[in-house]
Amino acid sequence: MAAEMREPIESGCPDGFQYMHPVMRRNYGQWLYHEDPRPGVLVHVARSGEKIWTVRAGTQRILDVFTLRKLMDIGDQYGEGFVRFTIRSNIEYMVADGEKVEPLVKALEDAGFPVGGTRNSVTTLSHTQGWLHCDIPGTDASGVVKAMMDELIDEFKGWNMPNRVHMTTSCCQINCGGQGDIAINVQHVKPPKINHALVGNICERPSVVARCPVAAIRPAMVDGKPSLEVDEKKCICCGACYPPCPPMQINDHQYTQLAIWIGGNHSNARGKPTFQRLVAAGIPNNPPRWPEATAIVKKILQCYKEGARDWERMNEWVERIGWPRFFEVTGLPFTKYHIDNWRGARNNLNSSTHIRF
Amino acid sequence: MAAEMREPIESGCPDGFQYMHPVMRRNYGQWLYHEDPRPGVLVHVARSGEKIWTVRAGTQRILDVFTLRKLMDIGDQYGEGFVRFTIRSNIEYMVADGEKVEPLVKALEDAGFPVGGTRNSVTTLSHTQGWLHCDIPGTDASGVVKAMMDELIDEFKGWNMPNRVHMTTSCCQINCGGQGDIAINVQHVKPPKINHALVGNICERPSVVARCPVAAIRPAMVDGKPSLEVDEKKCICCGACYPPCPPMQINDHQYTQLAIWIGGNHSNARGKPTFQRLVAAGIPNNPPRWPEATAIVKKILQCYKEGARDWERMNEWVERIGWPRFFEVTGLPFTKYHIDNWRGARNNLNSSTHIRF
Amino acid sequence: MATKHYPTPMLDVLEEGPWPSFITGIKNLRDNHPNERIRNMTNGVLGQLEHSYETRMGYWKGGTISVFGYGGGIIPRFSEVGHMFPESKEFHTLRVQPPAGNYYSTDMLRQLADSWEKYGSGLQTFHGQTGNIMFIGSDSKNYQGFFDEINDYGWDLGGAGPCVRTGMSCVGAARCEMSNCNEQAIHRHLLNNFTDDVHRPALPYKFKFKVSGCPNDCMNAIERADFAIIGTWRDDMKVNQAEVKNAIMKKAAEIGKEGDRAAGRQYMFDNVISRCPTGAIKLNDDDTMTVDNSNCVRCMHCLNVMPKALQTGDDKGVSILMGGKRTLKIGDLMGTVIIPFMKMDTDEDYERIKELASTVIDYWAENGLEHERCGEMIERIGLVNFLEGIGIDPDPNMIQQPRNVSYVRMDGWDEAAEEWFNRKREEKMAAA
Amino acid sequence: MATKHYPTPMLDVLEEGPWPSFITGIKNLRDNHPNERIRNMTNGVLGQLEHSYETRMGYWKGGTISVFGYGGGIIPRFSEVGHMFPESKEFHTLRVQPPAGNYYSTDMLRQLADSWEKYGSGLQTFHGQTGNIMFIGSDSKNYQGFFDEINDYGWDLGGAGPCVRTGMSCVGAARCEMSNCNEQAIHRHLLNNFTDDVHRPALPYKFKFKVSGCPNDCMNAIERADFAIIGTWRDDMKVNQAEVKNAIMKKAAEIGKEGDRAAGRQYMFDNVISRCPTGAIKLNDDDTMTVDNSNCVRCMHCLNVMPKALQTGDDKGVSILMGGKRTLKIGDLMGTVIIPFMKMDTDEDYERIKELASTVIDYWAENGLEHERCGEMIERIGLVNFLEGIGIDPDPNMIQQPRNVSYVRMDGWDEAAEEWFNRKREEKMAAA
Ligand code: SRM
Ligand code: SRM
Ligand code: SRM
Ligand code: SRM
Ligand code: SF4
Ligand code: SF4
Ligand code: SF4
Ligand code: SF4
Ligand code: SF4
Ligand code: SF4
Ligand code: SF4
Ligand code: SF4
Repeated sequence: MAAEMREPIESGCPDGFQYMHPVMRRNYGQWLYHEDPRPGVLVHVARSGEKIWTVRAGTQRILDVFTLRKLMDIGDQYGEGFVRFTIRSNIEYMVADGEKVEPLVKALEDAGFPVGGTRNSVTTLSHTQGWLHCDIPGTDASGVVKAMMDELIDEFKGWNMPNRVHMTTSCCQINCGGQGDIAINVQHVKPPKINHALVGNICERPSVVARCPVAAIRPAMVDGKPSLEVDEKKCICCGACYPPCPPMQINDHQYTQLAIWIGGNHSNARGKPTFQRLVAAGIPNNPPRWPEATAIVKKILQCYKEGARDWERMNEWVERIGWPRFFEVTGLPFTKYHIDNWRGARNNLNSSTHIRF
Repeated sequence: MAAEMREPIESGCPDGFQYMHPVMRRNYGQWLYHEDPRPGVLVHVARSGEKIWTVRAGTQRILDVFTLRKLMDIGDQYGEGFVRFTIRSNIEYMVADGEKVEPLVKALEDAGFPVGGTRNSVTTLSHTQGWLHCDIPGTDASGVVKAMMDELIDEFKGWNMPNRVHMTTSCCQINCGGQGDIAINVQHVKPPKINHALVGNICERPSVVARCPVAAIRPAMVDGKPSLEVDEKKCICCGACYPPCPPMQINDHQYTQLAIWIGGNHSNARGKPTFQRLVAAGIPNNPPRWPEATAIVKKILQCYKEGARDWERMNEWVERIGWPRFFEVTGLPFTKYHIDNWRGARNNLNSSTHIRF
Repeated sequence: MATKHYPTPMLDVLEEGPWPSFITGIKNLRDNHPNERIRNMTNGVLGQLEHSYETRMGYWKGGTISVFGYGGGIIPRFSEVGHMFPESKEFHTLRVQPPAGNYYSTDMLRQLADSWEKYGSGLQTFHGQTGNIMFIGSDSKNYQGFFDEINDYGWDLGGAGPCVRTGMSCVGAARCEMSNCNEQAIHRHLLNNFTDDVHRPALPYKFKFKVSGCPNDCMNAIERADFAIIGTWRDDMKVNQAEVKNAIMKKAAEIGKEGDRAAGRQYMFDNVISRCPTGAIKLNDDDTMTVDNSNCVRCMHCLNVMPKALQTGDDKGVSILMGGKRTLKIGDLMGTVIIPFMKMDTDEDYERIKELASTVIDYWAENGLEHERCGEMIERIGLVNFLEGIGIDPDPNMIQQPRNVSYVRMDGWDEAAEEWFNRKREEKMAAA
Repeated sequence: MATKHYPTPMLDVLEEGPWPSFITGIKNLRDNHPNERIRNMTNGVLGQLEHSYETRMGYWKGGTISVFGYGGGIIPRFSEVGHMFPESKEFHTLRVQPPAGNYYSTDMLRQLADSWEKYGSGLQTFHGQTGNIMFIGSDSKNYQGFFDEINDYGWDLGGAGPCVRTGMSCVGAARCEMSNCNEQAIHRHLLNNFTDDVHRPALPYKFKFKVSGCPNDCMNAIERADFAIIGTWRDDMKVNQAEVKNAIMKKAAEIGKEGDRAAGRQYMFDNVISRCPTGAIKLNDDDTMTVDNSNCVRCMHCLNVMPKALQTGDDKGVSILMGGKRTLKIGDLMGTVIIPFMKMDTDEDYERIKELASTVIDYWAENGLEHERCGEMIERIGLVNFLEGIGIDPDPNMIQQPRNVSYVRMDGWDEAAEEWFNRKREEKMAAA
């Protein structure tokens, strides 16, 4: 077999120019401004006066070849044969002919691909592999996203929010999903259950020990075999030991739960980038539609929509009204778990008399 | 001798009311507003309509009985027999008769006590014991203050600053002095020199080991005697080991230096309280007048005066113009030592593209 | 093997609702794809997924697999319940690098789909969170064939494992007026300088490059990249005063106050002027706008709100931040400014950024612990040691504020101060 | 012993310049005081101080000394160069508690000076950084006599060593319109509840109370006290609209624009309205001011600038922050809000604050390590454990923001949520 093998061509990252719409190629780096004719549609105007229209539509990210071809058919029939995908797996069609926009929008909507996700909408949740593929997932991120976007589709298609809303979900506490205005993430609440029979054979014990953020793991002999032991008082149930050592099963149908975080903001617009912060936990990991998580997300979005000023991202809104009021308006409980106790926790404590009454 | 001893009367903190001006006693908690007729003078108006004038003057803090009596004589002759000392060791005379203010001011000035220190002035530096009394001082805080106030007296007597300037100095890295808009503090730059002959007799070794913030001290046998050893690579020269173990001499005529910190702000006005931050170090500890330190302080004050807007405290000014510009306008060097490496250092790093060009 | 369909009552619920359903798509393959291999594989994977939904547990485990000549680029998956769903007991994902900026012609996507159909499950993702095209669902028999085929027409694997990972760059110069650099060129220069490190994992851990053309950072680079390149500019922003006036009236109209100049101005005050983080903009009485460019921190806000009236400057370049990452081990980290500004015009500029990246990776490869990200290393050894390691001078733009604890050894102060003054002198001379 | 004066060339330089000179004062004692003991002692201390100035080193060492019945309150000093300056080889400082608020009659200060002259060096300080009157320079023969004498007429020692330290309170209600509480009463209630802990050091380390009547925090309490009490108010601030108008015109005059209303308004915008940290104030077109009291964080700024126009509310009380301290061991700490609001009117209120302080000190005495401040302990064990230890419920006002790292064990979430809802329900019922 090795004989038939050929050395790979290490071509690396392909050049995008070859697949780029000619108008974009011609005006590369020469764009002057853009306008937003309607949700899901952008028009960029170049210094040369040329224009390019973009139509953005939501997809299910995990595309089957039929769906992919359907999207290409639309691109050929209603567009000009050039597409791209955004960082949130939305598809974008670029056309130089403005007349094509409306038919293209219609074709997409008719085929079940909602057009929207631009400007102050709730754009598609970004997500991760989940039960479909990953080896450590606590939930199915694709499923969570489908369930939530079903309920948020009008927010995707409209411009009802004070500013862009970038949501995300991750299927374990490693968090391959980004930070987000709202993030729905896994939170384990019990230490791993160890299958001692397997540890010795499968896991490189020193690596596993080193992986624990709180040094809760120590090598131990169990039933005469080399294994590992967890100090359950110290363990923060993060699951970091599980990938290097699958016998340390962290997932559980009950104790793997969801938590909701808000206010992650990667942009430098106005304030500096901020991390997301915990707002709700103890949420059941409840497939196939995760109604409890969805309800909280919708409540937060509604309060944000009502309370925030134009251009305030989620974090800016809460910082203006104060966290106590956030818990008041959303009706979410404030608990001791909200109070930081990780390294540098003191930066998250109130060391002032700035208090709203 | 013990026979003659009597048990102390544990009266604790005396009641201030007995020494308080009757107008203040009568209007206690009933003050409506105040005005500032001139630098160093306040007039507070009570709801009852009564008024109390305050005249504030600088003192040398370490008072001899002659000076104290001189101050009391002025209080009796020009005032109404009631005084207080501020947290910065300024003396305040309270009078109900506004006519008395000008003669009182004059009497104080004539006797060599500058009147001022209110509102947007540079008020007296607060300071600590120094060589006059402490067992661990690296400098003489009283001397530093005298030397600097000599040069800043016009700023004490005037209202030339954008907002109050609260300066402070401490005579060792323990920092009994407060944080300040500008703080002139000791900074040691070499590890302690250990007098091994004495350690075993004088110092409780485990306590000393525990006192080191970076765990640089370990028990050791030196010349057959129990002593201590310092890992000089780890040692940050803080001097924390010196009070519990005087044979670990940290002070040095050359390597005990001064550093200048700015932007400590204890008030909650506008922003939350802030810590002071390092701006200059390597400054010789140069009695009797510390000209190098004074020059830097004056330069900083001058830049602040020119650059800040009304009501901006030192920290607010720098935060508005940015730290790079602070170093530019003051001409102070920026070095690797300004970059935090203590716990939680990441909070002091720039994790944004907010950069001024 | 019987083509009996595994029941999927829970998954079926995910076919309801208006959002496009990945379940519908997979079922479509199972039910309608001409290729039996695909029908079977998707049937199996649906069965296993349903099982996951029912038990709330995952059932894949890893392994080691790679194409001939490479060490990484594939995420191997073997089923732990292969006895129950034998059709998909192997279900590997190939990570394929997208073109910089994610541009595709419909033709090329069809071609990729055709190839994938021959060898894989027919499922793919545009894109994974690191930006790869993920071809999900191949087995040991087929992955090499698929790779060889697409490799022939220009596609290569991305990273997986402790290696340089696939990069990302925003749409940028191709379509966006905010762009300050050639994102795609930077992306490709960097990535293709490290193909060996992409394909043969031998670093302490993963290392990611992301390029955003402006501080809006549409690639989340600061938080999610070890090496974030963000376009910016040094000179004054451009103000088109006529468009400022138009924007005021246009806004008035938008908020239902057609023709009401005062209302438009009020909106600008409340939403632009007072939102500038450094108070650097003024709206004058005559509806012109003045920018204090020396205090503008290039946050982008005013340009975002008024894209027609305001444009970035001409003296463009990039800022580079290092050490961003997500949660594992010590909690999320943002990158830290290491290069406040760097021109990105000439070939030498591109050489310089590649050298910088090599220096950083080399230093980290030598000093990072196993499974320690670059940012964690910086956190452990301190920024100053990192700077010294990579030969970069300290700069006040790297910090939010100077240290506030006196616990530091400062015996090299005089030399450090001297260096600063020398550098400033040289800069002055260079500028003159 | 010859009364030859030690030469003081360096110190003499500190007699120059316009600021009052402590050197001149000490020399005056040396040269002109009728009491030979004082002349000698001050001569010796000047000699030693000059020696320090010349060598840049200090020459005092500590020891153990206290008055009969107490364990602390004196800082003993023995000279390491006593052979060179025998006149001041003992030079102890007595720390004496000032009246709350630092009020004195001239008579009382004369009386203290008279007593001190009999026993000590004639040098004293109003006050030390913790607020004590420091009588500097006594010897073993004399300190007890001095203490007995002033103790007879109402003065007591303050703290030194691991004990409750002398407290501080601002001028507050006695003269300041910003005051929201009876600072002196709080100060005395707390301190005099712990006289035993002041006088007999037996705690892990020092513990300080400081009281500021408003968030201007003139006592630096948040940063320098283990237990900081800061006056505040819960209801609306009071706006005297007529005085708002006056303030505008007055400001115009002050900035040289007499009668120019627009200039006065502009100043108010730039210096008051736009400086409010939460944007809670509005200056209306008719020169009235509107305050969004629900968003006002009681920062004091607008009240500071316009003391005639704005006053604090009527529903006054205090916020309590714990754990402030300066540098040693882990770097400076600010206190953390533990009690967002507490009324401070009735005897029960005062009992409550004393109980709280006792609970905190007891918990810390049991759980603090040797030489560990309360704030360091909180840092070490985490705020939540501290709260549980002292029986206080978590409250969102205690935090700047919720946690941003998922590394926490949350298995008690449901109970914690339930507690919150119950508490809210009870609060509602109590309010109804
Ligand atoms: C297409 C895309 C880049 C790409 O190469 O894929 C993109 C494109 C644009 N972004 Fe973005 N952003 C894109 C992801 C992001 C992300 C990252 C993400 O979604 O995970 C961020 C970062 C930050 C975060 O924390 O969410 C991002 C933060 C911004 C901002 C800053 C918003 C703010 O105020 O904080 C702007 C400015 C604005 O809104 O005017 C912006 C603006 C824009 C503009 C208007 C720039 C322009 O003038 O063309 C582009 C049109 C967008 C629109 O949706 O209205 N883009 N933008 C991404 C579309 C994602 C999607 O499908 O929804
Ligand atoms: C596929 C993908 C999620 C997705 O569905 O999009 C993914 C999937 C996995 N990630 Fe990830 N990560 C993916 C993007 C990310 C990102 C996002 C990014 O790159 O912007 C992050 C956060 C950014 C960062 O790098 O920190 C991310 C942070 C991690 C981490 C934690 C890294 C850390 O230092 O905190 C791990 C754990 C590890 O490597 O040990 C991890 C590990 C994994 C592994 C390999 C789990 C494992 O250890 O076995 C997952 C394989 C899943 C699978 O079966 O395919 N993944 N991972 C993304 C890669 C697709 C692609 O190549 O395009
Ligand atoms: C007398 C004194 C309190 C005492 O009991 O001793 C005091 C008294 C007043 N302070 Fe203070 N402050 C006094 C020390 C402080 C301190 C602490 C210090 O000096 O170490 C601070 C804290 C913070 C810090 O970080 O410096 C302090 C921060 C303030 C502020 C906040 C200023 C700001 O904008 O940040 C105000 C408000 C103002 O300036 O209008 C204020 C305002 C006042 C007012 C105007 C309050 C009033 O209406 O009466 C008082 C008259 C002061 C004046 O100087 O104009 N006081 N004030 C202290 C005089 C010290 C001195 O001799 O100079
Ligand atoms: C006298 C005084 C300085 C002054 O000239 O004003 C002073 C002097 C000393 N302080 Fe202090 N501290 C004085 C106020 C402070 C303050 C300010 C305050 O209370 O607001 C602080 C900072 C606030 C705080 O409590 O953190 C302070 C923080 C320290 C520390 C470090 C505490 C820490 O946890 O960081 C030490 C070291 C120790 O106790 O081991 C210390 C230790 C000392 C010792 C006892 C040095 C020693 O260990 O031998 C000094 C005795 C000097 C002497 O010979 O009289 N002193 N010390 C102040 C007390 C006078 C008074 O009672 O009124
Ligand atoms: S978030 Fe966790 S479970 Fe999900 S893809 Fe990443 S590593 Fe796998
Ligand atoms: S779950 Fe996390 S904290 Fe617990 S043992 Fe594993 S790695 Fe350590
Ligand atoms: S700062 Fe240091 S040297 Fe000065 S009084 Fe305090 S403990 Fe003594
Ligand atoms: S000087 Fe500080 S760091 Fe050095 S040994 Fe002493 S306590 Fe430790
Ligand atoms: S990062 Fe900036 S340049 Fe790139 S797409 Fe976003 S807005 Fe445009
Ligand atoms: S880009 Fe940001 S910082 Fe610069 S002027 Fe505009 S709003 Fe202000
Ligand atoms: S803290 Fe407040 S109440 Fe006390 S003196 Fe200062 S301004 Fe007045
Ligand atoms: S007190 Fe401070 S927060 Fe409150 S309205 Fe005035 S300025 Fe704003």
